[in-house]
Amino acid sequence: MSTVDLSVKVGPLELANPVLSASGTFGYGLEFAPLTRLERFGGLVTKGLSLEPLRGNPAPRIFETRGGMLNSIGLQNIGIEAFLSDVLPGLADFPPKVVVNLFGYEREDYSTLAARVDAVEHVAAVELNVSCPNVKRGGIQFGHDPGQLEELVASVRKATSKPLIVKLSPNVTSPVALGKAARDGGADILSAINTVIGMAIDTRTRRPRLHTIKGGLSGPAIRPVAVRIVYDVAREVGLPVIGIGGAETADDVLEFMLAGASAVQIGTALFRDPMQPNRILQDLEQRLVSEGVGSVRELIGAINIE
Amino acid sequence: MSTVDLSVKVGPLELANPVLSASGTFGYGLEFAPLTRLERFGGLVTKGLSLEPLRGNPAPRIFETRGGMLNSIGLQNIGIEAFLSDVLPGLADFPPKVVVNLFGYEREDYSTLAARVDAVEHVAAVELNVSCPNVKRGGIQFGHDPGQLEELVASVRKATSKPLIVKLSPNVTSPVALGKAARDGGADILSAINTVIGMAIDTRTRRPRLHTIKGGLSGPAIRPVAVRIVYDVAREVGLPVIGIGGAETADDVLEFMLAGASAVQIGTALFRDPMQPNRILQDLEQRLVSEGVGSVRELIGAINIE
Amino acid sequence: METATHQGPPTAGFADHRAVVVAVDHHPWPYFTVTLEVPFANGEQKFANCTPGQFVMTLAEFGLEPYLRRAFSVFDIRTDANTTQIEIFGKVIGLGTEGLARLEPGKEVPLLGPLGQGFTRSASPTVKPSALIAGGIGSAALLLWARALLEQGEAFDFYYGGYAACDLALSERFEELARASGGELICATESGHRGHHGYITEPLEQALAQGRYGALYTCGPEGLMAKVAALGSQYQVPGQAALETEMGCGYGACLGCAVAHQDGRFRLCCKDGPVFALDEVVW
Amino acid sequence: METATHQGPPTAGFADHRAVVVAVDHHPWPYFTVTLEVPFANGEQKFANCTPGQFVMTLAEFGLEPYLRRAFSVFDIRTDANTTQIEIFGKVIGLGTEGLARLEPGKEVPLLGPLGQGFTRSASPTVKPSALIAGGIGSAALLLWARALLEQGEAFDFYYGGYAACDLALSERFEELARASGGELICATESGHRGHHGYITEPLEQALAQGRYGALYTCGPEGLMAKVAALGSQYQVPGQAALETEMGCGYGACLGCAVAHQDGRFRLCCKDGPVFALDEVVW
Ligand SMILES: Cc1cc2nc3c(=O)[nH]c(=O)nc-3n(C[C@H](O)[C@H](O)[C@H](O)COP(=O)(O)OP(=O)(O)OC[C@H]3O[C@@H](n4cnc5c(N)ncnc54)[C@H](O)[C@@H]3O)c2cc1C
Ligand SMILES: Cc1cc2nc3c(=O)[nH]c(=O)nc-3n(C[C@H](O)[C@H](O)[C@H](O)COP(=O)(O)OP(=O)(O)OC[C@H]3O[C@@H](n4cnc5c(N)ncnc54)[C@H](O)[C@@H]3O)c2cc1C
Ligand SMILES: Cc1cc2nc3c(=O)[nH]c(=O)nc-3n(C[C@H](O)[C@H](O)[C@H](O)COP(=O)(O)O)c2cc1C
Ligand SMILES: Cc1cc2nc3c(=O)[nH]c(=O)nc-3n(C[C@H](O)[C@H](O)[C@H](O)COP(=O)(O)O)c2cc1C
Ligand code: FES
Ligand code: FES
Repeated sequence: MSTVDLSVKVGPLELANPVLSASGTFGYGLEFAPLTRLERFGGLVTKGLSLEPLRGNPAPRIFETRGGMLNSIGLQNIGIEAFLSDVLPGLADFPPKVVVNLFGYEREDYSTLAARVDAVEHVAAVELNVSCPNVKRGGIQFGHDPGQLEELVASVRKATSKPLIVKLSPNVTSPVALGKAARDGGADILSAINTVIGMAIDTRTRRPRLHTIKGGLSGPAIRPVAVRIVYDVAREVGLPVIGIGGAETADDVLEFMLAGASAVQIGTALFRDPMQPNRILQDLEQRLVSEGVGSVRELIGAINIE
Repeated sequence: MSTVDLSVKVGPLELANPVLSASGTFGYGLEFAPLTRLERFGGLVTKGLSLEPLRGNPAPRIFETRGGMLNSIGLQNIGIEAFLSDVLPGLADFPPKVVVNLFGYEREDYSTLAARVDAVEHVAAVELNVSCPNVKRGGIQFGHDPGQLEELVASVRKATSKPLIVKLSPNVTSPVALGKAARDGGADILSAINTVIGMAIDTRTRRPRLHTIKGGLSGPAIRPVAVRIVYDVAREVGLPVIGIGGAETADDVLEFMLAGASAVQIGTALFRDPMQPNRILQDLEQRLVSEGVGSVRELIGAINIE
Repeated sequence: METATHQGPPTAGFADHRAVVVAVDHHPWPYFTVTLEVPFANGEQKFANCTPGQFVMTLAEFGLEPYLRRAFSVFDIRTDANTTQIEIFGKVIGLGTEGLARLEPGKEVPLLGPLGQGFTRSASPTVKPSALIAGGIGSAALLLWARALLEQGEAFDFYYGGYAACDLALSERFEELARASGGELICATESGHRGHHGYITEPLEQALAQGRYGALYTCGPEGLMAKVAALGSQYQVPGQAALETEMGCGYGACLGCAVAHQDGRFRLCCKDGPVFALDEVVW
Repeated sequence: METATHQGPPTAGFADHRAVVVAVDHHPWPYFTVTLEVPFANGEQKFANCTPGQFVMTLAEFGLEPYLRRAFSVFDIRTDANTTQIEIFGKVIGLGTEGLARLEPGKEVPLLGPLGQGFTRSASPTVKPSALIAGGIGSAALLLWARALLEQGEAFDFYYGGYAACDLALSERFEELARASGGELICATESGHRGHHGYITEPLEQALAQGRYGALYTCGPEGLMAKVAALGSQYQVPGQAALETEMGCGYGACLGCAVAHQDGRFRLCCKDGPVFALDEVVW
């Protein structure tokens, strides 16, 4: 048995350990059951869910770049009702906390979605995707304008008493300003970052690599950007932060936590190796033991900048 | 002899080919003379120059990340006078056009610098660095605020009749808005992008990897971000664009050009291999021959998005 | 309202293995085969339920690039007392295939599979033979299916097209199976160095015009498969194609591998495919 | 007004070579040596002007990571009729050194050098011997200098410190040179498994207290070199240290390798160093 305490409290959200899956990179969770020890995760964040099912963007939807990938899935999803009736009961058998990632076109979509899950027992928290670069309308406008974001969060706040996470975009001049807006609207937790807008072209065909031309860059390539934003937001906003962006090892999880994150989501790294979170947890434990750190909570924001 | 025409006209700036060195990655140019066939370059962009010499930031100043590197050189440079008297005469022996990259703390610094080089024969163009993330004051504020940028560019425009390039920051919500401000101020050309603000932490020592904590991310990791910004700016601003960010092969140069760039600067890739620009030019020529493209100019903005 | 297509049961019985390279064979460049060995675990044969047309995700872990695993058809499969050998047939294109081609016996690689839905008999058995149509490396998806047809006593011709003669790598293996089934190998190269001078769909069309085939099974470049689909619809012969899309994960987690279907919906290439009916897909 | 320090003449005579690996020797892990061969070009010996303490930038090009070349001291150098052999001595730390340790004879690597400013005699010749102080892999910078001192008829003791006995890899080569010069090898390990139990600067300090040395030359972890510098200033013995910093380019183009000096200015480790006088550097 481990002598290290990996449990964290992320605002009102209590997790057995700080490692979660990132939205859109883990399906609805059950896809992974044959591949990984699901029960070890601190939490699972679902693929973005909308009121109605969405078919997503035409192919090609992904393209690998140096140290990362571009995607423009376009929020294909089964819709909130199918999720609640067909998927969530299966997830309820597993210990990890289930965070539902919600997406809408209008402000009311978000509050309707949040209200819908408010009374659902196995939903541990709500994460608002206000920063997806891959859909034509909705979503992103909220994530890029502090005034609109505050209003949006305030209306969702009224609709649910679940722990409320707002996911920040890196594609803005001041992520801190957006974080403050989310806080003022009533968010409990910030998560950062969503993908960075990018693009690639096939020079032989002269066509964009993605059908939508632009898409979201994820993976280790963006980790320095994510760590910077987590650092700024954690210091300046005053809400607990979940770090996301290119994390693939225990060392990366520690890096995000030292920068100020209370927990970390693993995304693209799951594609390279679905067992990665299990390995991360094992290495994390060993690392803390060897450094004589009793609780992973001691590391949150513990960067030494003297 | 090549049957392919590599020459490009970037607004008022005429270059023998579209490959330039990026500011800060090529010293003052002469450092490379023993290593690479300098004379092959379309142009050289100098290290950022200020009115007075600058000592730069304490070490550590660089750190390698996945597919790229963070730097916080802090604009160490010999100052404009030493450059003009000690370096430029040596560069004048080489065919590539010399672009001076200028940096200041106040608006007047920029216009004084621009006025100083206005009558200097071997300066082919001026590039304004308004987006360096690595100095505490100055520079960056101009690059993040359209109003300030327009005023700055207008005052520089009055000080020089040299082709005027404004280098855009990727760390803003709308690079296009900044590009338009630069255009309205009188810029002839936009270059994009400067480095993306990032950060990394040594989890053993818990100290930031850079003395300045945050620094600028460059290299192939950021190429998708750079291509996206070049694409947007080239389509929406109406000025010629020089692409910068992670370019390392002829294919990458073509990618930037298809996205709308009239020329491309090579930065971090020079560190991995100083002969890279020579190879790029060779491959570029071969590629155009094999595709039956007579002039590289045909490729500018030739992305096929139907 | 649209139903989710990626919500069905995951591909049954796949797992992530550590496989050991037992052989790397270099055919005329850029073609190669790699044989990977997966030990039985608890007496259980790991690819026992693998069907023709299924694939694996793998990666030579020399460094950190490429970042994502690549998909490869299970080209051949052999089982002995306590190991399963999976052979993949590759063509060097970029970093992923370059890495695999540089593997040496003894190295370990991750091997996720078997994944996806393979070929199934398109039509109720008829007296007519089938045509298998491979474009270059697309042949990798068809060997097991050719063998399965042979074992079921069904005759087939094997159409093998490519740009040059070297693109018809491993043609003997296909010729042997086709002959044994009572059919033959038909080749075409655009360069004219082997077989018909032109596209492989040209001799196919002649045979279809004569009403020779009861079913078409194809894998290759998209243009080739689209042409086969068009011919199938023109001559009213059903068939299937093994598709390739960019894949992020291979098991339904990323939703990156959408394939547009005639019903207006997307299917996932990795879970609902890679084999689809020719007339289902929007070509 | 401050003068630019990185504006002096570039390191003379360096170039970017394609070198061929002729040997990779594995010493107790994590130590290894790689011997690289650079053919003469136009009858010109390529590292003829290489001085002790200079370095090269190299990279095993297995893939795209790491992206930047790594700096390595020229550990040893041998010349025959038409080739120069450069030996580097490495310790596996991360991707860069892992790659080099995995090289095999016959592979090519880029080799930029010789770079930087090497050791020079610190003091006017005295009757006193010198002390060379190496911390672990820091010894890589000192072999050529030890040989140069020997050739100039100057005696020296070689202090070799590390955590464990394995960190004193290749100590025979240093012992031989020290003995030949009339000096000796002094070892220390923190684990106590070889030589003095503790820091190597402890026996050094005892000898300095007895006034034994006329000059100190060191390379190793920063803490070790700082201690040597402090002892040098305490006992008024001049000396030099070969520094390590993160390096982007190795030849003055990136300005990434700043070393703070006592005069308030920065010097470039790659061009003005890596060898600096002990009392110049801000430790
Ligand atoms: C279900 C499935 C089964 C597959 N089976 C096989 C197989 O059995 N054998 C095999 O060799 N490959 C197979 N592939 C393709 C394989 O997964 C890789 O995409 C392909 O080998 C290229 O990978 P790479 O890393 O070498 O090249 P990359 O670095 O990914 O690509 C390099 C360049 O080639 C282009 N490119 C990518 N893929 C292809 C392609 N398929 N054809 C032409 N150009 C391409 C890219 O646009 C890029 O410009 C299969 C793919 C799928 C989805
Ligand atoms: C002038 C000069 C000469 C050098 N000579 C030699 C030599 O002869 N032999 C040799 O083995 N190395 C030498 N080095 C160091 C070498 O350049 C590399 O930095 C080092 O080998 C680590 O590279 P890596 O890619 O293996 O590890 P990286 O992936 O770069 O580093 C992995 C981890 O180790 C840490 N790290 C980086 N460098 C060091 C270090 N030097 N010591 C401890 N931890 C480190 C990093 O912070 C990182 O966390 C020299 C450096 C300089 C500047
Ligand atoms: C294929 C893919 C699909 C994604 N879908 C969603 C989504 O539905 N909702 C969301 O908030 N973020 C989505 N993301 C963003 C990730 O949750 C994460 O913020 C981002 O990928 C950065 O983390 P990573 O580098 O670890 O992948 C998606 C990312 C990828 C790669
Ligand atoms: C070490 C280093 C120093 C740089 N110094 C400058 C500078 O002085 N002025 C400037 O405008 N940009 C500077 N840059 C930014 C580059 O010119 C370029 O915009 C950026 O690195 C992206 O291109 P790359 O990925 O090809 O390196 C510097 C970049 C690096 C890596
Ligand atoms: S490849 Fe990821 S869902 Fe199909
Ligand atoms: S490493 Fe010294 S300037 Fe680049």
